[in-house]
Amino acid sequence: MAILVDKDTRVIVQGITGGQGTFHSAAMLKYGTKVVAGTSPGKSGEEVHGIPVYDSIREAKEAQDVTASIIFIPAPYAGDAALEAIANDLDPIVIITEHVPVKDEIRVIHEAKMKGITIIGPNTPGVITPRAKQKIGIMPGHVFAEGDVGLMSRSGTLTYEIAAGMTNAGIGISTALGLGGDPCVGLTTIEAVKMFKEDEDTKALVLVGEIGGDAEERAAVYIKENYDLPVVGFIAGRTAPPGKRMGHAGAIISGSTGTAAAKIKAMNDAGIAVAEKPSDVARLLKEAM
Amino acid sequence: MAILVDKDTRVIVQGITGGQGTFHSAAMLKYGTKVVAGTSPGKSGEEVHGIPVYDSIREAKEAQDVTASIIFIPAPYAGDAALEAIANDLDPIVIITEHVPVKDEIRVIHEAKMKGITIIGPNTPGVITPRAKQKIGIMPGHVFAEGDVGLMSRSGTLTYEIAAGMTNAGIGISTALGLGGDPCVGLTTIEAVKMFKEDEDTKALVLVGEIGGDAEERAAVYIKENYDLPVVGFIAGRTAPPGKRMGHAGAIISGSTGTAAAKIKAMNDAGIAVAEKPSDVARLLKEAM
Amino acid sequence: MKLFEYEAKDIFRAFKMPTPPGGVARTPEEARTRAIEVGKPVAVKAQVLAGKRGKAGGVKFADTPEQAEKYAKEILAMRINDLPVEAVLIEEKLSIQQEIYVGITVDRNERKYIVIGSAAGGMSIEELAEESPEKIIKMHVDPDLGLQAYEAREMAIAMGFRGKQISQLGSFFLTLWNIVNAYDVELTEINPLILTTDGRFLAADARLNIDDNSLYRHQDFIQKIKREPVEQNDRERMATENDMAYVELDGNIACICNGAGLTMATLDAVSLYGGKASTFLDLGGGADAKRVEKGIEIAMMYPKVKAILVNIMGGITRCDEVAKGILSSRIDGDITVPLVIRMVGTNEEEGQEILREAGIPFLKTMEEAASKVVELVKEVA
Amino acid sequence: MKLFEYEAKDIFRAFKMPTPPGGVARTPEEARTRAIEVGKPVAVKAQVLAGKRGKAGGVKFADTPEQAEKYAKEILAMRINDLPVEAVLIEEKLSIQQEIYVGITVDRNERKYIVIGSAAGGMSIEELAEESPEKIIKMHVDPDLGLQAYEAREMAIAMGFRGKQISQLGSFFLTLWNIVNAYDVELTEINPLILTTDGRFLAADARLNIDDNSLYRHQDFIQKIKREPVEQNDRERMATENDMAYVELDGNIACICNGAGLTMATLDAVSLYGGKASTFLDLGGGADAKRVEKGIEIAMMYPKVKAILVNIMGGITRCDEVAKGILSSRIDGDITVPLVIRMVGTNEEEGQEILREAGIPFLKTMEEAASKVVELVKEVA
Repeated sequence: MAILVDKDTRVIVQGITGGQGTFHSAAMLKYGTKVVAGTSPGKSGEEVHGIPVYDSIREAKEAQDVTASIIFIPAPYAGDAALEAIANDLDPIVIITEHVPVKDEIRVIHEAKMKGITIIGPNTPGVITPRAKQKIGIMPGHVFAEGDVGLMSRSGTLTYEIAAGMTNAGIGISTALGLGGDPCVGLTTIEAVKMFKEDEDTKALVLVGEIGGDAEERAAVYIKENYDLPVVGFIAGRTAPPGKRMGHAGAIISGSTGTAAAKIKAMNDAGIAVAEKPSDVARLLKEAM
Repeated sequence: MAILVDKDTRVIVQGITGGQGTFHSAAMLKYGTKVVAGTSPGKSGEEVHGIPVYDSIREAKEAQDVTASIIFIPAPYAGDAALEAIANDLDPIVIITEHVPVKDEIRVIHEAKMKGITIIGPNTPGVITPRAKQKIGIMPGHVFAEGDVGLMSRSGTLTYEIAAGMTNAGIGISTALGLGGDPCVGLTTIEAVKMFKEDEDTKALVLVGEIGGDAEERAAVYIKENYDLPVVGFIAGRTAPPGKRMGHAGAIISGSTGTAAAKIKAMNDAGIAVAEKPSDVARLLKEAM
Repeated sequence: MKLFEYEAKDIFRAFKMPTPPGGVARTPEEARTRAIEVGKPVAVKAQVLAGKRGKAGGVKFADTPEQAEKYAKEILAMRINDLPVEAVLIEEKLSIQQEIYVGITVDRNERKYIVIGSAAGGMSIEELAEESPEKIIKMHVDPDLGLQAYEAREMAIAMGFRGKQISQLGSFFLTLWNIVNAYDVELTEINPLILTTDGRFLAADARLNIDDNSLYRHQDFIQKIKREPVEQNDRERMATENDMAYVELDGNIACICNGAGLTMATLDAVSLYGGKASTFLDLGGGADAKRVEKGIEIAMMYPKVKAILVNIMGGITRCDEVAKGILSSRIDGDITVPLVIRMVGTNEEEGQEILREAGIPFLKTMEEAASKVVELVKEVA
Repeated sequence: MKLFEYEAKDIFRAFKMPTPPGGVARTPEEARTRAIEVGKPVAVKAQVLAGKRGKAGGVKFADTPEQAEKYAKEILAMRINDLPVEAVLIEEKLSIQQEIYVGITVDRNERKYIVIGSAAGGMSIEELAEESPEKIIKMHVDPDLGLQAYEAREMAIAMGFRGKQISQLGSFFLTLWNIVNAYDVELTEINPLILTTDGRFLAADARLNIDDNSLYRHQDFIQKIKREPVEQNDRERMATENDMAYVELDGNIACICNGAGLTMATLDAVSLYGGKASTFLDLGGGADAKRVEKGIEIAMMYPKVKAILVNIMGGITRCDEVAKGILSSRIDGDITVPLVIRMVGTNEEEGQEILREAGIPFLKTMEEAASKVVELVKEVA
């Protein structure tokens, strides 16, 4: 089964005619994802890689059975795109876009929550379920082998790095999930752990974190009390100096919380083995399983 | 039973230390209403006619069992007061205040609706149930005799006029309800009819309307199809010239709808006897019952 | 509060909405200057807070600045719907491909703002609704979220637009919504919104009414436009200042009551007995003696008044205060026409006692009072 | 984008929030003039985008304009937290009854704005939270409704205020909320908000950070304040202009990677093998050849750099583009230090082929690459 994405997921690409939308629609199709429609206001009637383009999700839904959305819309309009997807009951909604204003994120996440819809991101590589050959995202699909380890991360390329390491070591993935690098994201680390806990196909977890916030600390406490299967962690930013902004807003150290040391300690306290290097994750998983 | 207000209703007066709040708190107490608390930010600890005053509804609810609210707060702050009452789950909430901006009304009515709370008004005299000796409002209680006719109106003093005529003719009232004179009000005419329909103690209805909008036309259609007991109507504004604004915003004739003629026709079509003068209402009721 | 077209367009432009090039002029000379600035044939449009301006001859097209000056002179001298023309708006005459209607107002049944659009603009929305209801597209605005860009585009799509025009037209709805929100607008319309032959969308007309109840939030704006919210005569202004609802009519009986519904019903009763009202005057709730006196003073200022009917149903309003107010009007000699009083409700006995002591008669029902005042007016005439 | 105290207070005043009388000065003479205008003892406060200004000696109290001028001269010559003092703010010295903390920021766990208040202000909220968590009052803001007046009063009540002070203090929260909303603020604090001995509440300090991702909505404001969003050196400015995340550190190895998490992990790996990074440079997603070249150019401008580690995990980013970028940097002679490349993922083979043809070596794992670059730097040294 895995989580969030499976064989029944039918995806609409919002912003399909843009460079990213076009490129990743092809990549998703190639991987096996059921991309059934795209939107681009004003371009109804066109096609992208054979995928029909519509002026609005409403119009697309009249013609196609779509269940989920992936958003490649520039930041100023990404919030509007997400609200359109929410209004049309798509679930999950994956927001690839980075630099979305936090006010817009708060609004979108709240509206989705009121309707029970899962938002993944913004600023996420998306979600992939190798066994179903379905990805809603921009990750290189070949890096993720089919298996029974759930992988979640706030970072994109670091996720590929770790997934690649796991694949090389012969460890496969049930679902890999980019939670998004922004301070405010829809699906939180702890919620993702809960989803994996309910998933019968997931026998272990890898939790990739980074400095900033306390999502990892909270998840560690939850795991300690509620999750019995093996968990391995990795935290990026051990050597980041306090107060320096490192790349995305998720990686700001503020006050005494959010340091790599605090996160690693919380994980260790929860019995989670924490890798020093990305390549150690596979080894620790093998030891734990 | 009547509707909206009964023996179990326990009222908080928002704005109890103002002139109107103080005056009508006394009148409500005298009539028999269970006024158990009042609010006036900064005046916690004071009393008005023996009613304890609190800084906020939250504070009042910690000390008193309150179920309903009446708002005597000036228009610029009335919306905020109503949102406070909604957040504290009071129901119904009677907004006496007139001149509330329509944007605030829309907001308040929407939030109440989401929580299933009834807003009466704004710009209403309130609601009175003579049998229970309970009123949440500013109407002169002695005008309303106990009985089994439901009375609803968009106008204040005209309601008293008609109630007085009924009382003089020996016809009593189950509940009388001022819906409010503004274009946007919480409880609508049609919703009030539905409430009366569910009330076993109400054997007939008086529907007092005025020019503007199409609330009476809609209610008439509903009554025709769903309500079997006698209904008598009255419409104010037969002689109002088109386009003139008569007192409150509810009384603007716009386009071809909302004229007295259109309303009277809709009522007649629904089998509702429409009185020419307020004093005719009692006679028509007697004929119909 | 209704705004003039040029005031509404100033707001439109501040929100970056495309409008035709041009400007307002208060004299024919200014009109000429504006036309020269535009540098093309222009429309000369009467600025007046009344509809059907076009039918009244208040819009003319000029090919030259001289012609613009001439038309401006003619239009500035006009009265439209009994209102003087204060200014003219000189704007580029557009080459029209299509006339579109867009607007936002309050839907009192749904208690929500409603966005309205039609590809068949140029006529009033009421006529359009009657003749071609299927051509009118409507959408309610979620009170929590406000109008979203995708909804604005859905409006344009439903109106039949395609391609780039979806976003172009959609942006007008979004901008209108932002204006509605910023200015507590209760009604705004652009009719026509013109699609020119060279493919531009421009707000060719503008109607914008601000919710009177919200004006306290917009004092900066009202001061900026340097005019009173409404054109009023002295009596109307006094009534507004005293927060009374006051409307002048063609008859000769002034009805002074408390509550809009009761006042309307009183006018109806007067009519029923063969009379005709001159004045709708709603004292509002809880009037004290001073307020009643002021109401009578305002009513007496209107020359058409031949009799006064005071009809009070005491609720918040107390009859003793009403009686005191009447009394001091009599003492001051304000009332020079026959006066009929009907007064019941809160503190009824105290009030009646005051009148009785002063020798002022009163009646108990509004029907008696209405029939009596009609009778007295006939005697006077 | 962090605002200076005086810029934040200009916004506060535009929203009618009470602040101490005074004004900004860029020279000692101006400071004297401001002090004369205030006409009372004043505070002379360094305007610098750094915390702990007081501890660094950046705030002084002057009894006379002459004293204010003298202190201004001293403070304007200071550097605080390695930043120059651009201006001083001269404000009336307040007679303090109580120091209060109020602020609004984003709660990333709840994904909502959170309002924070404490009657025990004057210290940093972090210290306060550690020492007296019970003295901190918090309230989340409903994303649909925004902060309401009654909630603002509830904050003041919960902070222990009574009587008229409930509404007085409450209005600061409401005003702050309106500012947060209008300017996409991600953090604002008034600390201290001072209750004076004569019973006035005044915003004595002001911190206001605008969400960088929202700056496109606030171009008018940014132009008005006539300064760049952040003080940056040339390299930082170039990185910002090219939308790259760039941070300078104390080491000597420049890490150029794609993705913040991977870049941080690369820094960590360098450290693990005994090296020290000089540069955090995240190219972002989908970098093309030109962008890679530009990243290398920026990295090379920093004198501390003794070696470059390019670590690319291709996702949106294609390895062939990265290879092309590296190649043209080599051809242009940009790279004058040892270069280690690790590059896998999308179009890996094409990219490696390009490097192979050009005779540029590359590695397959980031651990190999990190250990290699550390080795090379040691050789250089």
